[in-house]
Amino acid sequence: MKAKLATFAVMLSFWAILSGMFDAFHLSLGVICCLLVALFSGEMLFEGLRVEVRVKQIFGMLAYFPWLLWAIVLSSLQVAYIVLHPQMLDKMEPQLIRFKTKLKSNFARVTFAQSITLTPGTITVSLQDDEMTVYALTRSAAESLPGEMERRIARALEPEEA
Amino acid sequence: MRISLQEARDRIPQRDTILETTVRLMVPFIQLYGLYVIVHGHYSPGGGFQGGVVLGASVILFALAFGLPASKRYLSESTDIILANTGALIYTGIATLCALLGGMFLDYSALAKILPIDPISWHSHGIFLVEVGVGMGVTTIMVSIYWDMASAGRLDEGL
Amino acid sequence: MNWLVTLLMVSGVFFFAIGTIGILRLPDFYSRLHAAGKCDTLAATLAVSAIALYNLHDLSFASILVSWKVFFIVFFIFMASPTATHAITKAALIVGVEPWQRKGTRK
Amino acid sequence: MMSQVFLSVALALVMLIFLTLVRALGGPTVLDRIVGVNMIGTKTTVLLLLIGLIYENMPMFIDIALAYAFLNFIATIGACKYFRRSKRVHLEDDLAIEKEASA
Repeated sequence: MKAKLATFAVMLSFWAILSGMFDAFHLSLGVICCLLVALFSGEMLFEGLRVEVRVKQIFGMLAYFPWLLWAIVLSSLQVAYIVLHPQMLDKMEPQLIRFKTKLKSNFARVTFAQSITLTPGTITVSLQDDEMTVYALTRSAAESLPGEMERRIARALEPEEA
Repeated sequence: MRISLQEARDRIPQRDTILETTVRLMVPFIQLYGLYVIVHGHYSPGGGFQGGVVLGASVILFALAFGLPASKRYLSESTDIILANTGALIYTGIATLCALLGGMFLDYSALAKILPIDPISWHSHGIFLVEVGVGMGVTTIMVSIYWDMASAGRLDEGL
Repeated sequence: MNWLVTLLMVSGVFFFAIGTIGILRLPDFYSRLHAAGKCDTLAATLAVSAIALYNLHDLSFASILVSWKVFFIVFFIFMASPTATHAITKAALIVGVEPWQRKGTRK
Repeated sequence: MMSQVFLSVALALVMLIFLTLVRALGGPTVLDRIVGVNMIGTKTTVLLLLIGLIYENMPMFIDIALAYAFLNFIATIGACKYFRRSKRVHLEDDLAIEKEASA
């Protein structure tokens, strides 16, 4: 029930952004549409978690986001260096690696997996419980995991266990 | 720890946690966007058909991530059929109602005889009602076409 | 302001170009995904935020809402792009696309 | 002045789309084609927004761009899911097998 109410609130703000029309007709239609979505997919945004936990996670993500953006800039520059290098094959040493992550919650693990995909030279292949398989483009990228990113995610998303 | 390709292949789990979590976060927003496209049909490009496609695609995305049986628990087969028929009924019902009230087929101004507001605004309201019907029909028919094609008509595990 | 928008947009196009050259030049499927996933995400983010910024040049309530809507595309690309990359990698691994190996190294 | 910038950026994007099309058409495996098509989709999303700026009709083109981004993602996931079932991803192999069968 609480999840449905929270979904309704989120959907209503999204509707305000989408619609941009605030006359009575469109506003009432918006409320009806948000109610429909909340009834049909109310449990989906919160996947059985308490609402407060999800809200805390969202704020943690906001704190983590600037660093991620910077990491993506670095990784794109690295890709640019490899791609534009005339002998690029010498720079590459592809390998698959596997390691265990210390993160506990599902959301934190998925955030970690997505961040790995977005940061230099690595792509997440699979995630099973706490085991991650990662495809790395270079040896140094493979050795840098889990590294600083995991600590940052742990601090942002799971502060009580850090 | 470095592993071989074969080992990585053996370790791919049945359920894809990354895909599932992302899809969970996306589906409500896609659904609301589909409803928005249906409702704002006469201000933006779109309308019943396009909004219905986006709505149907959200259920298809759910089915792709969680598997076909889960999507049938989310939107049951009987609900799907009922909604599809209601959508078609709304469309033809309004069109026939116009004809019965003395106008042409889909001539919305004839509806002013039921509820006396001026015929021009009945035009926009009539189009809106018809588009809701079209949207319902398109959504549910898209979902059921996906179910049939993904499982070769058996409606079991599917893709 | 116009200079900032131009700068963001040109850097967006630069990274789009890197991504394109990347998927044309790199030797195997998996490394092409690196170019596709990262560069496209960053490039789309830069270009779309430039558009959102430019949209604010006549400041009104409506244009702020439109900019938010544009930013929503950025959020969506940020969630969708890594997920798509992951799904493609997984599919490639299952159907058994062989990665490129340097001569002399063993798996 | 800004509209010239947008126009040249849009033209550059169109050129890049054609370059990406090389990979989407000629990629050795089906999955290469999916990557190519996905990248074309991202570029098209940005291109639609740029067209909106050039024609000064932003609210309309944002709706199209959003729908395009959604459907691009769903199409990629669906295609991956479909080709995971088929064990042959090299289209050339399929063509060779067909040729043998017909000969």
